[in-house]
Amino acid sequence: MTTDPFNTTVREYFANPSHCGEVAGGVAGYFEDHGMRIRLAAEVRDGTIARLRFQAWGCPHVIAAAEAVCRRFEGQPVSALEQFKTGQIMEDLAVPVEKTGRILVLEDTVRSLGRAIENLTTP
Amino acid sequence: MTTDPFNTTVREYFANPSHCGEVAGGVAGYFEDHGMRIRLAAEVRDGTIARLRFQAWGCPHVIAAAEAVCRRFEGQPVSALEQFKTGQIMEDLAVPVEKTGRILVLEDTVRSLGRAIENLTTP
Amino acid sequence: MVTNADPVYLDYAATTPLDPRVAERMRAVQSSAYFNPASNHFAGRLSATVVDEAAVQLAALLNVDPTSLLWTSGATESNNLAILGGAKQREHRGKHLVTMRTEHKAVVDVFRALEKQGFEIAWLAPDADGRLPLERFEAALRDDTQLASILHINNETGVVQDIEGLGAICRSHDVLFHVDGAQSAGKVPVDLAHLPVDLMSLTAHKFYGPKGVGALFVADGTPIAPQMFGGGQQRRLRPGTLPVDLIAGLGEAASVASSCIDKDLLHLAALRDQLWKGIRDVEGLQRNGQDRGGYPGILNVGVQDVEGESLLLALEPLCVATGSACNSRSQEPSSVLRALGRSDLEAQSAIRFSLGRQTTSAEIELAVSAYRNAVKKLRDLAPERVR
Amino acid sequence: MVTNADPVYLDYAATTPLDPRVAERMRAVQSSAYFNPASNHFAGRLSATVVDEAAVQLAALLNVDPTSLLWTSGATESNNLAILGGAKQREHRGKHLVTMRTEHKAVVDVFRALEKQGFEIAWLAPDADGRLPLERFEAALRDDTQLASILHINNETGVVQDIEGLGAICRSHDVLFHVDGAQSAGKVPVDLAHLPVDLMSLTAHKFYGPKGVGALFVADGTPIAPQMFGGGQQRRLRPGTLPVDLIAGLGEAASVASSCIDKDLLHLAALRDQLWKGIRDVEGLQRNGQDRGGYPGILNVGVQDVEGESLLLALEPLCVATGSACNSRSQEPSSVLRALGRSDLEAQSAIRFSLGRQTTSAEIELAVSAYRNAVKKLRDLAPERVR
Ligand SMILES: Cc1ncc(COP(=O)(O)O)c(C=O)c1O
Ligand SMILES: Cc1ncc(COP(=O)(O)O)c(C=O)c1O
Repeated sequence: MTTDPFNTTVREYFANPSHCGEVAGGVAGYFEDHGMRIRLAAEVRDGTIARLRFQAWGCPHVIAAAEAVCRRFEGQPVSALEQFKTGQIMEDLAVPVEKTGRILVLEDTVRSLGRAIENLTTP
Repeated sequence: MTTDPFNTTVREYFANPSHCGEVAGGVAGYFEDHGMRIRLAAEVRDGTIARLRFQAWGCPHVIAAAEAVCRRFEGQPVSALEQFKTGQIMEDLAVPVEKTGRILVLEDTVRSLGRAIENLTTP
Repeated sequence: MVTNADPVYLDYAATTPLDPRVAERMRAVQSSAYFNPASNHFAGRLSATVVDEAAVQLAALLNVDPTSLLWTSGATESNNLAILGGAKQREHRGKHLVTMRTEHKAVVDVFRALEKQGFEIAWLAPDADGRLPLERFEAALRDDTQLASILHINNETGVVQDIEGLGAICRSHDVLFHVDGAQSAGKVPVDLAHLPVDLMSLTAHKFYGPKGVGALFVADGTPIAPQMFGGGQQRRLRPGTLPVDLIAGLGEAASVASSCIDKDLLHLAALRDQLWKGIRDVEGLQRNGQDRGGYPGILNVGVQDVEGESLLLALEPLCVATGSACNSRSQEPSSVLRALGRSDLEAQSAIRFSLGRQTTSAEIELAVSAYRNAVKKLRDLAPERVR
Repeated sequence: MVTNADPVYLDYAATTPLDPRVAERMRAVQSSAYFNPASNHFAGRLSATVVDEAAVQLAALLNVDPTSLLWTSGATESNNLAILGGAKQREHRGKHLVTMRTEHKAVVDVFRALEKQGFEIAWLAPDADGRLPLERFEAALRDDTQLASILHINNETGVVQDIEGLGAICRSHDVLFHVDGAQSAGKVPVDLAHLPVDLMSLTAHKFYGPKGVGALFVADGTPIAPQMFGGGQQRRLRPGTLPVDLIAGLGEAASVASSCIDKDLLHLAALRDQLWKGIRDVEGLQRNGQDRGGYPGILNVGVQDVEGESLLLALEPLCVATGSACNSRSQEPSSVLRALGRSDLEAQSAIRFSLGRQTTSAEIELAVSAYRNAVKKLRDLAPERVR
C-alpha cells in the first residue's frame, strides 16, 4: 500500500524520455490493446537499428517501458529484437504483476516492428 | 453526566460537619433503611432544642442532610420538628431524585426523635 | 524524489490539516483534561465538561440540541450506525430502502451488506449534472420504503443535493431520512433545525478537525439500534471511552467553521473560478458535475484521450485525486462519474481538484500551468490512433 | 472547588496521559503527514508510510507480523469486531461461546447481544482470587463451542489469567480464542508469537497513547466478518479514513512500552507494595484479587462498614475509581467483585487504586494517609448499629 508505485527508473524515463518521437522515413511497428497504444519507429542501417523512437498512450509503466526498449535496442543489430523478453523490463521498472498484460502490448509492438523491418529488407 | 453530583453546600457540610456526634444524656431518634443509618440526638430545654447532633452512615447527601437538619433545628422549639419537610433539604442540597428514598430515612429519623421527645415530656 | 519537497496540496476533500486553533485546543485538553469522562471523580467530570462544551459547539454549527449528537470515530462509522441501526430498528415498516448510485462507498457498501441480508435497495441515478430530481425520488418510494440515505455534497464532484426537498418528501411518506454530511458539515451552512433530516453523519477531518472522530446527529425520537456494545457510554448507542481531546478538537473545528464558513466559501469560489478559467479552453476538457450551484471547493474535470495514471504522475508536485477521495488506490473507473454518463475512458482521466482554507492564488496558478503542461506532454507522447 | 487544584491521579487503569514522546510524534505527523493514507499521490503515500511504521512498532511490542494488525477506534470496537465478527464467521461450527463473569462490559455486552441472536453463552465464574482454573474452562467446552473470550488482566482487580494455558486448551478443541488485552498490551510483556491466541484487542490510551485508537491482532488465517462497511480500507475488514496521527501515536506508545515495560513494572510493584503496607492494617480491610501474581499497577481494596460514595468524596483530591473504570457512573455494585464472592455491601466500598509511570512515592504516601483518614472519619460519623 505504501510504496511508491513508480521506481526511480520509471520516474526518470517518464519525466524525461529521450527517445520519444517519430523517425522520418523510418519503419514502424504499432500495437494497440488493453486500452494502450504503442508505436515504435526505427531507422535501420546495415542491419543495425540506428535510431529508435517511441510514441505511447498508456500508464507511466508503459511509457517508461517504451523508452527502455528504445534505449536498449538503439545501436543493436536488428536480430537482437528477436531476443526481446519482457522479463528484464518488468524487473528494471518494477512493473506490478497486474500490469503484465500492458507490457505484453509492448512485446507485440516490438514483434510488429521486427516484422516490418523484415518485410522491408526481404522484398 | 458532567455536573458535580455534590453542590457546594453538600461539600461543605460533608467536609466539616459541625453537628456530628452524641449528646450526653440527651434524647435520640434512630432510623435505618435503604442501607442508610441515621441517629439524631437532642438536648431539650424548656421546649427548645438546645443542642442537636447527628450520626450517619450513608452517602454524602445523607450525611450533609443530617448536618442540615441539625443546623436548622438547633435553637428551635420542639414543635418545629413537626413541620419538617424534606423538600427544602432536597432543594438546598440538590439531591438527585433517585436518592429521595434516602432522604425520607432522615424524615423518619426526625419523626422518631419527635416521638422520643414526646415520650420524655408526657410521662 | 525532488517532487516530494514542495507538495501543492489540492486534496482537501480527502482530508484537511488541523486548524491551528483546533491543534491548540487539543493540546490543552491533552495536558490538563486527559481523564476518562466516565470516571466518577472530579478529574473525570472535568473531562466530561470538555465533552459537553464540544457538543455545544457542534450543536451551534448545526443548530440542534447538543443531546442529539453521538460521537463516533468518523463518517464511515456514523453512516454504518445510521443506516444499519435505522434500517434494523424499523424493519417492521418494510424492507425497502432508497439511495443513489453516486453515494460514497461508506454508504454504498452498507446498503450492499443490507441487500445480502434481504433488504431491497433502490439505487437511483442522478441527472447528467449529478442532481437527483425530486420527482424521481418520490416515484421510487413505496409503501414499504422505510429509510433513504442521500449524500449532501458529493465528494468527487461537489454536486449538492436538494436535502430540503428530498427530506420533505421523506417526511410525508414516513421514511427515515439519513444524510451523509461528511463533505457538507463545517463546509457549508447546515441548519438542522430547519432541514427535514432525521440522521446526519459527519467527520471532523474534512473541516480542519482531527482524524478519528465524527458525529451522528440523531433527531429527537429517531429510533436506531446500536451496532457496538460495551460500557454503556452515550446512552448505550455508541460505547467506548470518549476520546476527549478529539471531541474537543471536533468542537473547536465546528466553532471555527461557524465563524468562517461564509468567508471560506467566497475564498474557495474565487480560487475555483481562477482554476476553471485557467484550464477550461484545454481541448477536450469536460467538467464533471454541476456548472453552477455546486460546492465551490471541488472542481472535477476529465479530458479526452489522456491516460489518468500518467496524468496524475505528470501533475506532480500537485496532490490531487482521481476516483474517490477515500480509497483512490483502486484502479476502477469512478462509479460516480459512470453514473453521470461518462465512459470508462472519460472517467479514468478525471482529476478532482479540491481546495481549502490555506489554498492560495499562487498555488492555483501553478495548478493551471501544471495541468496544461501535463495534458500537452502526454498528447505529444501519444501516437495517432490506428491508421 | 479547592480540591480541583491538585488532583492526585491514581486512575491510570481508566486512562493515561500521553507520553511526551507520543505527543511529540503526533504533532510531527499532524503538521507534516496529515494526508489521507489512501490517497493516490506522494503525500498520501507519505502518510501510508507513517501507518506502516506504526504497524512495525506495534508488531514489535507484540512479536507479531505487522500485517496481522487492524486499526480500530479502541478496545471496545476491537472486542466487538473480534467477538461478533469471529462468532458469525464460524456459526457453522456451533453456537456455543465461552467467557467469564468478570469480563469488561465491552465483552459482556457483546455476548449479551449474541445471546439475543440465539447464541448460547457459558458465563464462567472465577475462583475466589479471580482466576479461572484451567479444568473449569476445559470442562465448559462442548463439541459446538466455537469461540472463547477471556480478559487478560482484569481492569478492576488486576487479576491475570493464564492465557497460555487457556489458549492451549482452545487450540486442542478448535475453539477460536479472543483475548481482551486492553489492560495488558503495552503494560506487561505479551508475546503473541508464542501465546496461542487468535485475536487480541488493545487500546492506546491505557498505555500512554492517544484516545480514540486501538488495534485488533488477527492471527494469520483467522476468519472474521467485518462489522462496518465502507471504503475498502484495511482489507475491507475495517473501513474508514485511517487517523494517521493517532496510529503514529499508538505506534510510538508501543515503542516506548517495548523499552519501558520492565522498568515500569518494577516501579509499579514498589509503589503498590508501599500502598498496601500503608493501609493493610486498617480494620476490616479486604483485598480484592490475587495476593500475588496480579498486575502491580492495580490495588483494589474493600473495607467493612464504610459507604462507598462517601469514601470516594472523602478521598478527594485523590482520583481513584469505584466499580468499573470505564463506566464508573453507574451505582450498581461491581459484578466483577460480586463474582469474587463479595456481598453488595462489601463491593460498594471497593476502591481501585491504579498507578502509572508518573506516580510518585510521595503521592502514595498522600494516598495512604488520605485513605486512613477517610475511613476513620466516616466511621466516626456513623452511629452504632441498631441497639
Ligand atoms: C462523502 C463521504 N462520506 C463518508 C466518508 C468517510 O469518512 P471517514 O473516512 O472519516 O470515515 C467520506 C470521506 O472519507 C466522504 O467523503
Ligand atoms: C479490560 C478492558 N476492555 C475494554 C476496554 C474498552 O476500551 P476503550 O474504552 O478504549 O474502547 C477497557 C477500558 O476502557 C478495559 O479496561
